[in-house]
Amino acid sequence: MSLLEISGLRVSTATQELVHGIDLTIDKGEWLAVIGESGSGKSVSAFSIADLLPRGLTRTADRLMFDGADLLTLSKAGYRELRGNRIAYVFQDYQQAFSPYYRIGKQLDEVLKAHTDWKPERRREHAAATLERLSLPGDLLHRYPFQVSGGQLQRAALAAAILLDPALIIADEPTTALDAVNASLVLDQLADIQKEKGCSVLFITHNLRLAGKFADTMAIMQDGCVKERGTVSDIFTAPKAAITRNLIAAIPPLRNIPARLPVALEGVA
Amino acid sequence: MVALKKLGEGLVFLWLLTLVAFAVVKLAPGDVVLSMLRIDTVAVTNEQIEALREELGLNMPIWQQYLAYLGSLAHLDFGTSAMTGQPVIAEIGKAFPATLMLAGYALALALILAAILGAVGARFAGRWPDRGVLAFCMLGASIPTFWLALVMLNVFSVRLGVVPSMGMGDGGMILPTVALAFAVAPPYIKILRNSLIESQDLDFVRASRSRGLGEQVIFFRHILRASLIPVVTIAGVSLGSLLGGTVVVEKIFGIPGVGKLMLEALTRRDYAVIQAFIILIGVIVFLINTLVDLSYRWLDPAISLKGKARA
Amino acid sequence: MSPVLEIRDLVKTYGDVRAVDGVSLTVGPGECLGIVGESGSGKSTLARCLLTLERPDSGDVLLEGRSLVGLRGGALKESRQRLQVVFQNPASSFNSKLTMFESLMEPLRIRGDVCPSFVDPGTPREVAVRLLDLVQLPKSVLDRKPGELSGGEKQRVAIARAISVEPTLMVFDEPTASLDVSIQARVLNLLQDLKDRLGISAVFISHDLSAVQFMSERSIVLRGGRIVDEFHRDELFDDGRDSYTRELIRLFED
Amino acid sequence: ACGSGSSDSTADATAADKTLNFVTVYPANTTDAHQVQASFILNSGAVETLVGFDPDTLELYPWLAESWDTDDAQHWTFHLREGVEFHNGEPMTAEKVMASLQDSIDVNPGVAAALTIDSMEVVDEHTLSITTADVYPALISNLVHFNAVITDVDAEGDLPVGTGAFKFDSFDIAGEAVLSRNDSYWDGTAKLDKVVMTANEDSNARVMALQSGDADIIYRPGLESLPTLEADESLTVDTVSGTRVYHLLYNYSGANADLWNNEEFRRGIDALVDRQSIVDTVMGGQATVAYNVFPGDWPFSPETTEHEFGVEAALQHFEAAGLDVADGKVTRDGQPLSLKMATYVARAELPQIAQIVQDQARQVGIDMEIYVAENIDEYLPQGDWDLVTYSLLTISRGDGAFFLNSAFGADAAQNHGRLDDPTLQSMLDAFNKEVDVDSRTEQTREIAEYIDAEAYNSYITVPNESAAFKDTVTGWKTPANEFEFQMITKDLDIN
Amino acid sequence: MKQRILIAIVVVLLVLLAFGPLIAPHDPNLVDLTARLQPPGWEHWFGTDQLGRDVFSRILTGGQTTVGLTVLALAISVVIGVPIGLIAGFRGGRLDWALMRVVDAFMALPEYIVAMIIAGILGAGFGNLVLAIVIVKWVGYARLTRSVVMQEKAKDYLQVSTISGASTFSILRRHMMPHVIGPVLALATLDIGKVILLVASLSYLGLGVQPPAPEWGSMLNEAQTYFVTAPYLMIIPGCAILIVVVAANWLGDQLQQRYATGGARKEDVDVAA
Ligand SMILES: Nc1ncnc2c1ncn2[C@@H]1O[C@H](COP(=O)(O)OP(=O)(O)OP(=O)(O)O)[C@@H](O)[C@H]1O
Ligand SMILES: Nc1ncnc2c1ncn2[C@@H]1O[C@H](COP(=O)(O)OP(=O)(O)OP(=O)(O)O)[C@@H](O)[C@H]1O
Ligand SMILES: [Mg+2]
Ligand SMILES: [Mg+2]
Repeated sequence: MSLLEISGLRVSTATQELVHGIDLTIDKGEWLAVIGESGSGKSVSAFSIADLLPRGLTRTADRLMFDGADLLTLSKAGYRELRGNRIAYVFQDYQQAFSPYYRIGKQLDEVLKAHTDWKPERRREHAAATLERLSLPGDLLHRYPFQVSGGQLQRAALAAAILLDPALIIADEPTTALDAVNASLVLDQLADIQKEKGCSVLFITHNLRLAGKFADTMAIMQDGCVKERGTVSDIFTAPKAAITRNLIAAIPPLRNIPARLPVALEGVA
Repeated sequence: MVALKKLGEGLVFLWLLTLVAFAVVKLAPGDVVLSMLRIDTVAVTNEQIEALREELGLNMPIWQQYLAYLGSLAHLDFGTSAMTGQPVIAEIGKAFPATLMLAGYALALALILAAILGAVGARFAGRWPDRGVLAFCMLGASIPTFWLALVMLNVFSVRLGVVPSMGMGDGGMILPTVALAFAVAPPYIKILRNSLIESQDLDFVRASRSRGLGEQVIFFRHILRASLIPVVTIAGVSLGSLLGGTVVVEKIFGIPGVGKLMLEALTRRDYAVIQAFIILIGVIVFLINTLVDLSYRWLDPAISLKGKARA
Repeated sequence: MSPVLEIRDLVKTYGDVRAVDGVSLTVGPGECLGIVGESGSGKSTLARCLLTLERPDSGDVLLEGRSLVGLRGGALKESRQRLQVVFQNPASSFNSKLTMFESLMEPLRIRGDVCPSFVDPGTPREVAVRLLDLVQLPKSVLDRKPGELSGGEKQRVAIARAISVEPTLMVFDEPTASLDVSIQARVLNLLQDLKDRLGISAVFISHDLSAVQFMSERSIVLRGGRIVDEFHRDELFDDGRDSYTRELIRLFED
Repeated sequence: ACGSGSSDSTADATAADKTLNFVTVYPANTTDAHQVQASFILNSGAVETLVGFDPDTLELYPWLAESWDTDDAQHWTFHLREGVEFHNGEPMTAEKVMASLQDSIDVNPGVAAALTIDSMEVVDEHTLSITTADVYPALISNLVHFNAVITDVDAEGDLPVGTGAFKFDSFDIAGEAVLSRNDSYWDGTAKLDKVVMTANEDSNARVMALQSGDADIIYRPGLESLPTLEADESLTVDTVSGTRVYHLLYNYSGANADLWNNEEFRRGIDALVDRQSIVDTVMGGQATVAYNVFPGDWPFSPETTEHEFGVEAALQHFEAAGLDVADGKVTRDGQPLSLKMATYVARAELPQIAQIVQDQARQVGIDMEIYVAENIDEYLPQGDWDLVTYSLLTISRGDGAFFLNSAFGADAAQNHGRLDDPTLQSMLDAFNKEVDVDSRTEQTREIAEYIDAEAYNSYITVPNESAAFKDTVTGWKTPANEFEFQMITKDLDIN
Repeated sequence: MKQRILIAIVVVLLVLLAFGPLIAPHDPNLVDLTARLQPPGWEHWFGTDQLGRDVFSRILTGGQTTVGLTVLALAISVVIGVPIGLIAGFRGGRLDWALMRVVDAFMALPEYIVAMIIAGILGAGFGNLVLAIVIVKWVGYARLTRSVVMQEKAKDYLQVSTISGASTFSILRRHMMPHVIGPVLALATLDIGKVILLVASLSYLGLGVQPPAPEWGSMLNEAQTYFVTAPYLMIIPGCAILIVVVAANWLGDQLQQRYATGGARKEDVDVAA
């Protein structure tokens, strides 16, 4: 049964269409990786799901259903209720994941306060427990964002996302700002949670290696269109679209190192 | 550690200030002697002028004068006003409340204006209310304060007679306050407006929105907080135009403040007063800047804690 | 053969942080040494020390047997000119107000050189075009400002700029970290080509084990400012690797 | 219920309380009457001097001193008025007067220089003997100085404790001074109950205060506002001729000393001064034309001889001075003349007068560069100027001594042109030793005539002094200058 | 469209400033005592002043003094401030610390007050006025330049240049100057307005340019006495100042928007101003 159903989604500015009617579905418990080069429209598509498009961008769609509810007709309050509670986001820039002026604990608390009527005591316990689940030290709650290392902060952002056990986590390039070592750590943890909670993940990246490692299914985007869609194993073994083949070839291997990496289209960078 | 460094910087600054105060006066032509001898009503000879100069120590070598000056400053002795024979401290102390009141009222009014107009500008960014706000800022930044004050005086006091022209009680402060606030407010309005607009697109504001926080929480806790930092920054800087403005406004409206005292001291070459004035202003500015610094620390914890975080 | 670069017991601290904590290594002629490590492990600090951009607290850096530490004035300038570097962030590697031509030709201009030996001589503009050729860029790039080029293109100009003066030693500090995988592949290929063709000695820094593995025969692993492991390309999967290296391998294995 | 002056019923008192609001020009900068820079305290009517100065006759009269005598103008005996009390009830004794004068001398170098007192001695309760450093007939006149007022220096508190018809209730130098009637005044009691006195240097502000009803009397309304005020039915503008003369000083020791030492040249410049125009325009008609040091009909005023005015007359003088005159332009060695004229803004009309003179000079080909000095008395001693518009009280405290000594003494501070004429100096020396009042008057006139004959300065105009007040005010007398008179007097009343 | 109108206004103003004395219908210094204080009319568009001089002509010629003085003072400030900022920002360390303390000391005293004290003590006059302005203004340029340099210094291309053997001087000239020029120009344009206001204020306090030279500030000062009877004497120079300052501020805003993003942080320009 599908959790999120998108069909014919278009995003445009006043002058130009950025996303040209894409279709995507995510089943409950599915981890979908959306791959594509920079500027292919991954982020704006993801933002349009929970009505978070920046000013000046508008979305239209034939169908936009989340867990049986029609998002196209949902009220502002409905969206507010949805965000952070049922659909959670993790963005790329960990530095900006939290307001620099308040301690992390305070900001997690704000989220809980917005969506529950729990007592402060319970909220505090829950926040601490969530951090622990991500193997983050408990004193993180009392620190300001800039007092925390990059990997930890990105995991704290993940904590903010999973606080209320959302049905869908949208992770928009959550690791590009991290080094390879920390990136893997964060994704490992996201994978653990997904397994444990059975939530769905919409994972946006342009790193095919990571997608292959963590996702069940993949969609490859280029120029505002989905070029290919399938299970991870299908795509790695039998890529159909040229863009897919290029991306796969570009990953340097650890063994049997070639003299050159295969690059499909010379002269374009 | 930080406090110690601040203290050190403060002392260096204070010393520089004494140097400036002393130098300004020594570089100046003329001295207080003519005024002390009342030459516009008493016939005196150049011989008498020289004698008084000698007596006042004005003919000592410059460095001796500076040391003597530093020495008396160390005892918090700012000297005696040659005009009145009163301790300078007392003179300034008497004039200070009026200036403080004027500056305080004007600043308060400017901040209220800034809060309202800044919010309006940001809320309607790009549309006509915003343009109106920007035009107001442009106008406010371009009108000579004293000119505005005189025009207002003419219109409201002389022609309409709705407010008194001078004096401090009974609404006498209305025109001076408004004139001064008009000059001081524009940078606040503009900065607040701009940073409100900019903050709305900050990533962490977006992140908060994605977590389903209410718009009010986002505005008051996250956007406003970020916008206050530049406002506080210019608070330190606009102090200058505020104090400068008070001098002019005090003169026009006959408000017996520090500015008026300084103007009088300037014409009478009452250098002890001018020196004390320089040091007073310097210290005020230093205090305000320290306050601004502290409020940064409160507004942006990163500033106070970053050092610690790294160490 | 004597090493091109030798670092002995290098220590650099910032306040309480020991960013580089007693590192010794050598780079032979024509060799490309890989350095892997996570963020904050001291890779860039090490690079800046050997580039003479930072004065180490102790230890020595020898370029072709001559110490770089403590050089000043003309001697420093002369030694520096035998080093070149390509940084991680292509956006900040160029002065946004200058054209690519001006930026590209700056090192040559300062040296007063007419032309590197590996391209045909000509006017500065012709030389610039030939250098761009080497990194597979069209000459139209020359008159543009950095803002009008993509990250990958800028990075390739940066590489052309670095090799133009035929340095004795090149330092690549995460040259592909901010690029897309497909562009990264292109840049890595290019570096590999140039290195082979010109026989330059190099230090290649990255947090991406697979990129280091691709570029370098021999690599070291840095952690907390110390070398925790050192291996030849073929020895990566050998037993007895340091536990941290094994952790890295796990992250990069498919 | 309202019989005699005393009113015990408070309700009655408030109803009958006569309060007058007076706005003068310069505020006091201290409450110390011996140090204050402006004459605010003297003007307030709270204090008095030993010798008074009559605004009508410009003659000295006995005030707190009933009489004085001296044989040699060096040893003086002052007989003090009896039955005078300070505001705090202390009797005014020779002891107190001596202490007061001593304080003035100690804290105020100007008073010390003006009085040149060598020693003082109490002879009896009401007799004080004073010895001056030298023969000094000008002592009497200088006792009128506003810093030489007699106060009780032993009195507590900051308020000046004098002997006047009013006493200070409160005195905020920055704000207002509130005075109330001194019921035990020696010269009868005042008509007003209360006076609120403030100062404002901005003439617009003063005028506005009067127009808005905040003030009952204002001193020195701005010239340009006089027509408006005069047109107002409910207001009176009172104008008297002042004792200040605007004039041109020449630099006898500067770069162009040769020109200025040439009498014909001076006469030429003098002929370029369009006095009548200046009076009509710059002075707004509120002034009289002056040709000599002491214009008017004071005892020592010389006979007025009008000076010729006009380009023609000027050119004749220039030619006589040995300069080349052709086509209505004057040149020296083929070069046009160029002079530097200093002026200053403290008296707003002076720069305008300078501009008018400049404009006239241009017509004869003389280029005058105007320099506006911030502090003219500091600028002039530097010597880098040719002529300057200047202003001084010439008839000060009933005597020409101040002006003549100040402006023509060889070493005098305000002899800015460093004029050194032995004839004039010996006349001045003789005058300074002359004790006899009539002879002094005679000599003053002679000196003035001599200065006029030599055209040493060019006297231009005597500005009027004026005050404006509501019609309800009576007993106001506009003083000829602000330095030498009480303005609030016992005769002042408001209905 | 609106942009174009504003540009046209600026151009007209510049033309009026440049050729004002030529356009002026009367001799601005010609005293005509028979035509004093005439209100604006056909013969004298802006009326005449207390000495019967033509106000229109004085406004036209006066602009050159006012704006010329301002531009001269700012040019000197730039020439002093920019090199100091360059060196302080680039060298860093103790030199920077010392220079910045000096700058702090200058900044600590509000510019209005410092200018008043200097002009008040030295006396009125063109030279002293320029000096007073330079003393309060150079600091802003030093600060701004320094902040631009500090920001650029963090970028890798400087390290590349250093390694390539570029001298400090050539780095400052070739790499830093292009970044500095824009923001400095923007600040200077904004300062034109501020300095004109400062000059006017000083003139109001009697510390301005000397008569009879027509200068807007001193015209205001002279007009003060006639404020009630001949308000146009005050209104007209006031409006002239207002228009020029608005134009300069607008131009400065434009330049600043253009350069602030590329160069210094926006607040820096605002703050330094
Ligand atoms: N607010 C906006 N206004 C106008 N155009 C926009 C806006 N946001 C994004 N775009 C444009 O829309 C296109 C898609 O942008 P998007 O951010 O979705 O790309 P992306 O696939 O997420 O790329 P990246 O990997 O760089 O994040 C781009 O061409 C971008 O320039
Ligand atoms: N200028 C500096 N001042 C203070 N500390 C510094 C400075 N430069 C680096 N450090 C510290 O030194 C350590 C090593 O930093 P370095 O930049 O060399 O790491 P790196 O391995 O290059 O990391 P990355 O992969 O993030 O570039 C870090 O802890 C860093 O915080
Ligand atoms: Mg994106
Ligand atoms: Mg690094």
